[in-house]
Amino acid sequence: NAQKVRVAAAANLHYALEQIKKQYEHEHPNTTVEITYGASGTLIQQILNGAPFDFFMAADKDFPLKLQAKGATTGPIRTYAFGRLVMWSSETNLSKGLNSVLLPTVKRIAIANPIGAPYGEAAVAVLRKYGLYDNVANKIVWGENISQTAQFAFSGNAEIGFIALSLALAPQMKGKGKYYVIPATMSAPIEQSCVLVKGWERNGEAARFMQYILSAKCNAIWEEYGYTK
Amino acid sequence: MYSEFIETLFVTGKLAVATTILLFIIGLPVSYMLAFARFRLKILLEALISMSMVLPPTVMGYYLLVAFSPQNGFGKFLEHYFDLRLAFTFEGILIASVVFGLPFMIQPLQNGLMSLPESLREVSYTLGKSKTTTFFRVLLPNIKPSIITGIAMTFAHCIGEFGVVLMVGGDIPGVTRMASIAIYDEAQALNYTVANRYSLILFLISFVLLTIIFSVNKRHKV
Amino acid sequence: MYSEFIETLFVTGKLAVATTILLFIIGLPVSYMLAFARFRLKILLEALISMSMVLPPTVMGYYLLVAFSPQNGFGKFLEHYFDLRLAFTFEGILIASVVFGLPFMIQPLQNGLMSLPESLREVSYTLGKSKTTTFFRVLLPNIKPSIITGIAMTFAHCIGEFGVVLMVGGDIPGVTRMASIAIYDEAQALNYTVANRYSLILFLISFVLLTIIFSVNKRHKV
Amino acid sequence: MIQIDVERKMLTTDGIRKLEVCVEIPQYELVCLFGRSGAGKTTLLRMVSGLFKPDKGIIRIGDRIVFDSSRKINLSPQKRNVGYMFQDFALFPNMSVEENIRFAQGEKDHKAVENLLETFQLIRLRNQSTLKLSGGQKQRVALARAFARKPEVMLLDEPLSSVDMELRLSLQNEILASHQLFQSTTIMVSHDKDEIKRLATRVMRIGKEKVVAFENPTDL
Amino acid sequence: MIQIDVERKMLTTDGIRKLEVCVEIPQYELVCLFGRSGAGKTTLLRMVSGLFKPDKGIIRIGDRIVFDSSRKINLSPQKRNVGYMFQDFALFPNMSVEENIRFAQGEKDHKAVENLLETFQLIRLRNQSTLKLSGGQKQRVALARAFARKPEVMLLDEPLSSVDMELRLSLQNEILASHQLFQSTTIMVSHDKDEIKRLATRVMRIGKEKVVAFENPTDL
Ligand SMILES: Nc1ncnc2c1ncn2[C@@H]1O[C@H](COP(=O)(O)OP(=O)(O)OP(=O)(O)O)[C@@H](O)[C@H]1O
Ligand SMILES: Nc1ncnc2c1ncn2[C@@H]1O[C@H](COP(=O)(O)OP(=O)(O)OP(=O)(O)O)[C@@H](O)[C@H]1O
Ligand SMILES: [Mg+2]
Ligand SMILES: [Mg+2]
Repeated sequence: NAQKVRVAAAANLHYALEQIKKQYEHEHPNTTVEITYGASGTLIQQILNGAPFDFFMAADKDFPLKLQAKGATTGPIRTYAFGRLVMWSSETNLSKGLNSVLLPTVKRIAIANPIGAPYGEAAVAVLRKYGLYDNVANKIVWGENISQTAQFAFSGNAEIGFIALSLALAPQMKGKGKYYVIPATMSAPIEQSCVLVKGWERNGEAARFMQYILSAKCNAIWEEYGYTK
Repeated sequence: MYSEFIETLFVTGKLAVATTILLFIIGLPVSYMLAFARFRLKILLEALISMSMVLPPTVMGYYLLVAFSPQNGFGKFLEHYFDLRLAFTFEGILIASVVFGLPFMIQPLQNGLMSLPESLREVSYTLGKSKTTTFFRVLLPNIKPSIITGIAMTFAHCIGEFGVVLMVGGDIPGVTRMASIAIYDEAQALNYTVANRYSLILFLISFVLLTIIFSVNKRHKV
Repeated sequence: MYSEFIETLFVTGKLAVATTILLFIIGLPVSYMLAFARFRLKILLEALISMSMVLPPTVMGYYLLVAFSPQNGFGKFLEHYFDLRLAFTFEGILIASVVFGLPFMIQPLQNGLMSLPESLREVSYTLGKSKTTTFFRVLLPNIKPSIITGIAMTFAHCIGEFGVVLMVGGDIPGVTRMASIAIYDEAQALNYTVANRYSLILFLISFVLLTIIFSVNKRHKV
Repeated sequence: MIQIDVERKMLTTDGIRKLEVCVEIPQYELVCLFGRSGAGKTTLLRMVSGLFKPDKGIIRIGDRIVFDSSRKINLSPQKRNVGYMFQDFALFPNMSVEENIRFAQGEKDHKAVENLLETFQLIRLRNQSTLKLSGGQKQRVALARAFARKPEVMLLDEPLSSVDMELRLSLQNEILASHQLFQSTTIMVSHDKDEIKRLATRVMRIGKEKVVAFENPTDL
Repeated sequence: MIQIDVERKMLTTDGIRKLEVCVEIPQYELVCLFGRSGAGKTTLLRMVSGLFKPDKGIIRIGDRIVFDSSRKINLSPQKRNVGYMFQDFALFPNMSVEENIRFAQGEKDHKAVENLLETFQLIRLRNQSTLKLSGGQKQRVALARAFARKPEVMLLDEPLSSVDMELRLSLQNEILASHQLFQSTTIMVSHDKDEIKRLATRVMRIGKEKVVAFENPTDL
């Protein structure tokens, strides 16, 4: 008999997760995985108001924690992958690393809004840490989320964008520009966590899918799309 | 991939048609009242109807979601007495889109009714016709351009509506996922080739439908 | 915290007022043409004006962003000849919000003009008055309810507009950050106390402004 | 019988003044109403039909009180069984000539519609939009529509002002004939002495002196 | 001089027929136009004023050709220097009585406005909205407005149909006086034989036979 897993996932997991879904459904022919992508903030608001999701995959660790604090989860919060922060540009030479933000040709720098977007928070932190933030503060434009930040840079309106490595590797971005991965020593990888939503028990398949996500079977896919384990 | 998008088009069409019909039915008495009845606070009511445009759609959607939640008064009432949950159902987004489409239907209708010469109503009354008969046989047929505007605006707005429906509907494929949400998702994933193709399809279909709606106006113009 | 929000209110007000004024100026000739000129493809143009409502705002915003980009034709031209970049500037969101506000202004104006008796124009012409004089002194003063509707809808829509402005504006505090974006941010971060308070402020201010706009209608009603 | 005993303020060329009306019209009479432009003829018809509310007074149609300010009675126009032809016609622009007439009928009567179209020389124009009629044609449609209602009381506001002499005479006969056929008590506004003499069984005049005088038609 | 030699199709009570007009009106004449309801009187005035386009023909006002189908000339109403009082008045609802008259003036002339208000007995109503006037009052405003323009050609479509006898006589004198003062060539539609006899220097008649006859006013 057919089973269904309903997943609420952060928008930037799109590529990797579609791949995993395909692989999982192939291995479990009786199960369909239904994934709703959205901003983590939107997704939790929905979960807290009874949205029919079994499993929540966030782009950071904060949102699952918030969900847990409200008592809407069961079981532990698990980290499924680490994301890396990169600088991306279509034309600017990024060979100077982080200091590229000071180049005179750079008129606009796109960063995700630190309220709610972990990559934005990380970008601001690293710029502050190396004393660059105040120099470039008036060049920053804020994206609603990491996708929009990428769109700012991708459309060429911002010379540099701080985005996730996973986006820099997305088929659309690939080859359209260059990226510089901020070393783990400068900016710690971003922990991306998931958690089962209360009420999933009605649908035992969800726990199995979570185990699958965390298992080694997915490692190759995660890495292909720019995540580390 | 495509078949999924076709599915969203069906849901979108269903929502847009249902919303437009419901709003037309609701809009008739409300616009009549706003056009002809005299009561204090009428202006406030008029302003209130437009207020749904003022706040960000997702935030409005959130408020609606809270109202629908079985943990709160209204939602509890529905769950208890009707075993009904509105959030994340087609009925839920239908209600949301009706509420947020109000100004698009009511404003044009009210406007049309107000600009009719008073003597049309008066003469119909002296011919012994009730207010209802007068409304349907005399007033409405004479504000056809306003009706068309109301229907076109409501319909177009409903197709493009996005924030409220996304929040209240939860983007469930085949149930509450709209074409506009699917396009948004693809754009968010930077899948521009797909997003553009979807946009084009939605654009063309809407364009044809709106052209048909507007051409009704033209054909019947006096 | 609050002072920042007050700042967004100023930017919002500036944008809404500027958009409404510009759209009124643009809307006059366009609605006149749509109401009275006869040309093929008029219906298509009418439908086209409403099309900005059909696609998701952020997607429309993205298309505008691509058009503004210094890497593409139009944006390159602006950058090269005028050293002008529209993305992430107030001018940019003003253009965006004018483009996406078109149907809200033009539809009511066109409607109002079309429902005027033809003899008003005719008699003015026989009195030797030009089309322009006739338009400003005879036609416009007689469609006051439609003008009010157009202004109120445009204004309200602009305050709540969100997706397009967020995309084109880049959410820069004091320049392109709107009140609706600030509220959205707080809601996304689950800061509901703050989001509710901001919503209330925006709601109340808008409500007062819209009530004033509508009461002009009432006072001048014949 | 129509009993009218009302007053209402109006703005006239002599400033604001009170229109005072105190008359009794026996049943089946055809009363011609005349008076200066702006004297209050239309105002009077509107009060009888229920479209204007008198400031105070009483109006009785037959044995029904349709308006009484002291008892706060004010029947709606629908309940007064009054046919009223407006001075400015007020035709329904969405309906053809025939539909305008048909709409006025209480119960459908195909034969009566045909007769009216015939009488008022509108046969060929039956499907024409009322927006595309000449002034006199509009006036005839308005008149035919008022007759289609077959009311107890008929109020006609300058029904023949825009038609040529020949047609005017024939329509005068028509009004007389209909009046005799339906036996409605009729008040008709007219400025034409000959017309008044031909049609009126009584004459009513709204003078500057704010009173209403009854005169014998032949005395005019 | 006005030379009219045009034709235009219209729907009448006798079905679709062609209105053929071929007349020449010498300067400064006051021509009264009459004919059955729906004969085409208003249509003719609208063609002269430029609001209707004839199917073919030529219209000349003074020494200017204002319409010529063969040469594709069709001057706009603004360029024809014609004053036209509409049968249904078409007052501007957004303007008061005085503003309606003032709007019609080419150059502002305060004195002339006062005179017109006086002549047409509108002094007390000067600030009244035109929506709140009686039928006859509206007609007077429309007439005063047409005079305010002081045109070369004056077209009056039943200008006195809704006023009482006394006022009608005094306004007839006024039309005569204005005609002599401004020396505009005037075409006036009227159904009233006495009026035509009093005012007309010539008479024009649109008959069923589709031709236009000139008759001596006294022959009527
Ligand atoms: N809708 C209205 N609101 C206010 N005042 C009005 C309105 N209609 C008419 N009046 C005023 O009331 C007075 C009486 O008007 P009424 O229409 O009854 O005159 P009347 O006798 O029918 O004149 P006429 O022969 O010109 O039609 C007029 O002086 C006019 O200025
Ligand atoms: N706007 C219009 N469109 C089409 N046909 C019209 C229009 N106005 C009038 N007609 C038709 O043209 C014919 C001539 O109308 P016109 O108004 O010229 O008559 P008229 O001589 O002025 O009559 P009246 O004395 O009744 O005003 C009428 O039979 C009428 O049916
Ligand atoms: Mg009257
Ligand atoms: Mg006529």
